[in-house]
Amino acid sequence: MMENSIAWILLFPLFGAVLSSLLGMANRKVCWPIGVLSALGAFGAGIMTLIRVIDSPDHMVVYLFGGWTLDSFPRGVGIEFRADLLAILITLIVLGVGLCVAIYSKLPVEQETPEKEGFFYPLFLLQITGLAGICLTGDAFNLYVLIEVAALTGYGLIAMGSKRAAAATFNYVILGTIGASLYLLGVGYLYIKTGTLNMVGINEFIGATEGLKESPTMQVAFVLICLGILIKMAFFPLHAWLPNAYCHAPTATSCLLAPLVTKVMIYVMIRMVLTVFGVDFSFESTLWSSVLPWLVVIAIVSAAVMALAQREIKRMLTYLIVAEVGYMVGGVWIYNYYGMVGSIFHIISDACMTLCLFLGAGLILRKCKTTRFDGLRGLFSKMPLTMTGFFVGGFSIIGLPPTCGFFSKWYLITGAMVAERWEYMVALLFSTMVMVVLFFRLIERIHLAVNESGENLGKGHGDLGLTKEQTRFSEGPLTMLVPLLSAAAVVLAIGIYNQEFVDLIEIFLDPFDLPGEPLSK
Amino acid sequence: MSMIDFQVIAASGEVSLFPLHLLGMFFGSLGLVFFLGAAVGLIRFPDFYTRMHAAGKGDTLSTMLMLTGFGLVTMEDFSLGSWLLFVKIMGVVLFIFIASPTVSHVLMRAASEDDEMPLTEADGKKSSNKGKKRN
Amino acid sequence: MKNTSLIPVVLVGFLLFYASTDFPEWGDPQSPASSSPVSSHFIAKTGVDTEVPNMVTAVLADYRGFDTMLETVVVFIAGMAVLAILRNFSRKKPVKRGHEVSVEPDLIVTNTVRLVVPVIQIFSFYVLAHGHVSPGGGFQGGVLMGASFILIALSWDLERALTRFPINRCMVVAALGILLYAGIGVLSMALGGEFLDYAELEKVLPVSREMARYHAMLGVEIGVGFTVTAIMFALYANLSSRGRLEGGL
Amino acid sequence: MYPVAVFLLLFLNWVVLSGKFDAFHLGLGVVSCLIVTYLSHDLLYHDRKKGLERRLLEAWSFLRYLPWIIWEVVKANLHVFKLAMTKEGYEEMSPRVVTFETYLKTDFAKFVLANSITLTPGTITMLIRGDVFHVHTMSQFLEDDLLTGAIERKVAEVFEPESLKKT
Amino acid sequence: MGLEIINTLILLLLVVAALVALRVKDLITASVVFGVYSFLMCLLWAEMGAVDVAFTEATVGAGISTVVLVATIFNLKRKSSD
Amino acid sequence: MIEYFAIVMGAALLVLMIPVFYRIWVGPTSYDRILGVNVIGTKTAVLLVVIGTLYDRVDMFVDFAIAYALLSFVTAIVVSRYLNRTISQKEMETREKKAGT
Repeated sequence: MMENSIAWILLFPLFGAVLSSLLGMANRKVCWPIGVLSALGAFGAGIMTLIRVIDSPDHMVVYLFGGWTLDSFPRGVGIEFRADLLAILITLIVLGVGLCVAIYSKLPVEQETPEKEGFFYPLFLLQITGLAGICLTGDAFNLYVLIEVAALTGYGLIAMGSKRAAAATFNYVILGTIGASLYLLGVGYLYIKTGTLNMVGINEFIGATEGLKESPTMQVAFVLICLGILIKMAFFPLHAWLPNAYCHAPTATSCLLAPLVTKVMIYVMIRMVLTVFGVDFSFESTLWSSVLPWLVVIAIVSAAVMALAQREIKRMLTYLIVAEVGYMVGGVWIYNYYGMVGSIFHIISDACMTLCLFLGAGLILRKCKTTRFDGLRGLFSKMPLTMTGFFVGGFSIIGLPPTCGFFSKWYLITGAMVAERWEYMVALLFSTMVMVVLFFRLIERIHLAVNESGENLGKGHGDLGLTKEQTRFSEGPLTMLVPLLSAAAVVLAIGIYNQEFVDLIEIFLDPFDLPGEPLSK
Repeated sequence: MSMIDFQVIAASGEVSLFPLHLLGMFFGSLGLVFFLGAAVGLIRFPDFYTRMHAAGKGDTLSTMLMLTGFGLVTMEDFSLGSWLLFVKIMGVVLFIFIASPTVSHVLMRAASEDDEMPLTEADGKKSSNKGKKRN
Repeated sequence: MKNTSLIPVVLVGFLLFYASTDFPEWGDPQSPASSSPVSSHFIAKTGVDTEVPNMVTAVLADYRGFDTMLETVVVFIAGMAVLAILRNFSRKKPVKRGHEVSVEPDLIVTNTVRLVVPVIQIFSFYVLAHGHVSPGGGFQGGVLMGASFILIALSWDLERALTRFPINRCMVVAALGILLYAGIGVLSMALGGEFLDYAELEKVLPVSREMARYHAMLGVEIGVGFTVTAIMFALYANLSSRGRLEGGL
Repeated sequence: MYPVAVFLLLFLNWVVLSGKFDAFHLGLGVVSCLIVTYLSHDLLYHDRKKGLERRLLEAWSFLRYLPWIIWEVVKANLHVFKLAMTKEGYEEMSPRVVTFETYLKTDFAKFVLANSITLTPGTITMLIRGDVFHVHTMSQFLEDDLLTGAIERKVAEVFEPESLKKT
Repeated sequence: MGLEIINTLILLLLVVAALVALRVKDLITASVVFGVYSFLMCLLWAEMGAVDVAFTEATVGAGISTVVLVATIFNLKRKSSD
Repeated sequence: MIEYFAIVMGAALLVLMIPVFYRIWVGPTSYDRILGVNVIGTKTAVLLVVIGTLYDRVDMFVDFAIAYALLSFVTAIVVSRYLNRTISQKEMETREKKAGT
């Protein structure tokens, strides 16, 4: 069990999915327990793997499927999973979010997609399988397959919602397929030039072969892979699929997909840049690295402005995701040690705080039947716990200490200063201002007696101008509230223990030759 | 592919099956000729129904002949494996023999039930004129 | 507006052409893809490692068996997703739409299908079982098998095909296929190897390590075939009738 | 009895396809044939009233029928070739639909008749409604040829000899 | 040498098939012509020696893809009848 | 010599496909196009055997040909069934109109 813990991370949800589809036909009630149990099992296996990774001398656990061991066979004959610190941290985030949402999903699924638990939970669990696999795999083609697993389950999960969700999914299908195909083409070109699909093998080959860096095929492969991933992560001009898909999706779906999919794709980008192509190739021998930081600035600013224009919580949050994607991509491409640390840390913290916000939005939707701003008046006195959780996420996105969002943003801004990328820093600060406006506008609606046009309806002393019925205490059900509050707790905990996380990330980044050394050295 | 080639082959020990190969090539070429007929018919004929005749029939026989020809050509010796291969190719022929008339019928039926496709002789003549103009 | 979509197409096309200026010659034995240790290993050692003559099958089902398992899962997901989106559980009797007039089964078509379907089915089994020695394998066999059921649905009607292969049995078979594949992997894990390390199965099979791989690959292919068959038919049944499983095309 | 016949036929099919005669592959073949027989034995030999001898006889006379139909296919192609390549043939063309009623009773005989008509020169079966065949013909003389019922008699000799005796 | 001739011809026809599939207005016909594309693709795979891929393309292209496309288009017709 | 024969056959088949493609290109009806597609479908089976002869592995390639021969009529059946259904829809509509007036 111990030495196979990496395989079990994927096998628990896989078997859970098959079992819940089999047993779900006989009795729909067993689906939810199976889903929670297998998510829990996967989380346990993930923790076990983390312990093994930290204990191992080079902070790396390699698992070779099919027993094609490295000493008796050349590298890349079989498929290998490489759990280094970054991979296992992101995997744990995926599994944790999966567990949270699995618990949370019981009531929303019963309500929004009645009688379809037998389809929802298999797809849900396979989504976790795919995302966790993307984080762990050490094989470029296997990564593609796992991206397909994650994407297809995503299409299914989103389209299960309303009719508009199905229409939005169609856009997602088209764009997602284009993205995946571009990635696959890039991998094909890589294979032509290097003769292996193993990530480490590709990196070694690039390092050992002369003239490969100037090869047009390699350059195009790099550009295609980046383009594919950028489409998949909804980078600004290519983000068109995301807002509609996520805000029309069923609650449980958007809670699972919104925190994870884009972040995992940014992880893939970091993996490609650092592990596969290597720092030299990615940042120095392509035109790409000088174009992208400017695109990032445009992305952050326009996504923030578009978020400002929304009048609905879920929709506003989707645009915030697009802006956050801009942060992280920028952090990678300013080519700086702090930027990279900030980017990785921001993946972790952004997953947690987006989870918080979406879980909160789901609860609001359940109680108020709407997530439009004007329907939220006086919500704090009605469901204080939910709102506390929601605003912990909100403050973290703004970047208030001691939430985790503050620290990741701190590293990003430090990176921008050290690398003298002032335009990126200005964009970051601008978008922070926008988020302050957004969330304080929400606070105004929810805590104070202000209506949509900004007019004060209350008579002072906490009176909101609402009837007793409207403000009566009525919290959400426990299965939904507990995940939300624990997510909020995690946001705070990561913020408080930020140095431990940064230490782990620094251990991971140590072998890579990035400019701007850590202060501790 | 001159006569010299033939003599070389005849001298190189493949003599035993040479007539069979020749027969196979004859069949193949014959199939090609019939396919030519079908292709020309497919272009020249005035309306869909007559084209269906050309395609349906020319296609069946030419495919059968060509496959039979290749079945004979690929016979290397009279071992069991060769025979089985030949029988397999004849199986392809058989299935095309069953499927091709079915396809003809099915398309004819679909077209005949469509109001926009003229059927009778008088209509056919009219449509043939139209068809000529269109092409 | 319609032609603006040409811009990215032309751009990507230009990129691809630019990339191809640096390609190795077609079939060049010195190219990295041909001379790398990985492909050399596949070419030289497949027979030694697995006793399978068809290298492609060995690479698919053994060396990169994990990929194939996930591809099977992808097929399963496709079926699940289509069912999840289309399947309609409302008790209400659906309204027959204007153009869904039942068409008499055509005599010629039904008789042709009678003749051909058993042959397709036996051919699909042949393709599945001989994946080791000739091209083919679970996926192709499964598609052929699924096509045979689709043919029945096309020539008579969907109900008749569904009495032969009900939709619930479809999903059970599909899930069993994945269970079989992953089960073989877990079994080899339980016997002391890694996941999908078929060689460990020698402890339960009365054969050598190499032949254990050979037989496990057959089992794995059967699993793939199960899933693909069931999902192909389920896809057709749901798509053609909007998830109502009656009437339809 | 019929399932056994189907099984044997399928197994013959398997042997031809497989071409391997070791125990492992033959065993796989037996298993596959059993499964296919279970799945779709009712598709073959739809009409289960006929006895085994009758079936054998049918098979034998069908074999004798094959050369004739193949010769007809060749003639059909020559006909198409003539129509396509020569001017006279093109002008000779006068497509029309002919209707006639058949005395064949079983579905399978009708099926063979329809496909034979499709394969013979210049005619394609368009529609079968009950006993009535609608046939599309290319020219006048072919139509006459069809209505004399030569093909029908040939098919009846194979599948329904008793219907010939009556008339 | 010989294979190159066949290769070139198949590629040319492939382009033609793709263009026809784009040019055709009717969805049904487009999906059927897409079948031709798949046939030629299968030939191309076979010609380049990728036999397993060719087989997959053969079974999927001839058996499944057109059927699924047509079944979907059949249900797209809904708007015109309601 | 067999190789030459196979190459000539393959090339000739592909060249003769051009008229069929012409028919698919101009139509004029969708039936014509489907007809052309079907012709190409059966010829693909032959071409696979031709390529098999060139590689000297007919035993392998004939499997594909069998698959094509077995499945070649699926397309025609599904399309004609679709057309039948939509035609009867048209008929129904005209009948309804007649009944209405």
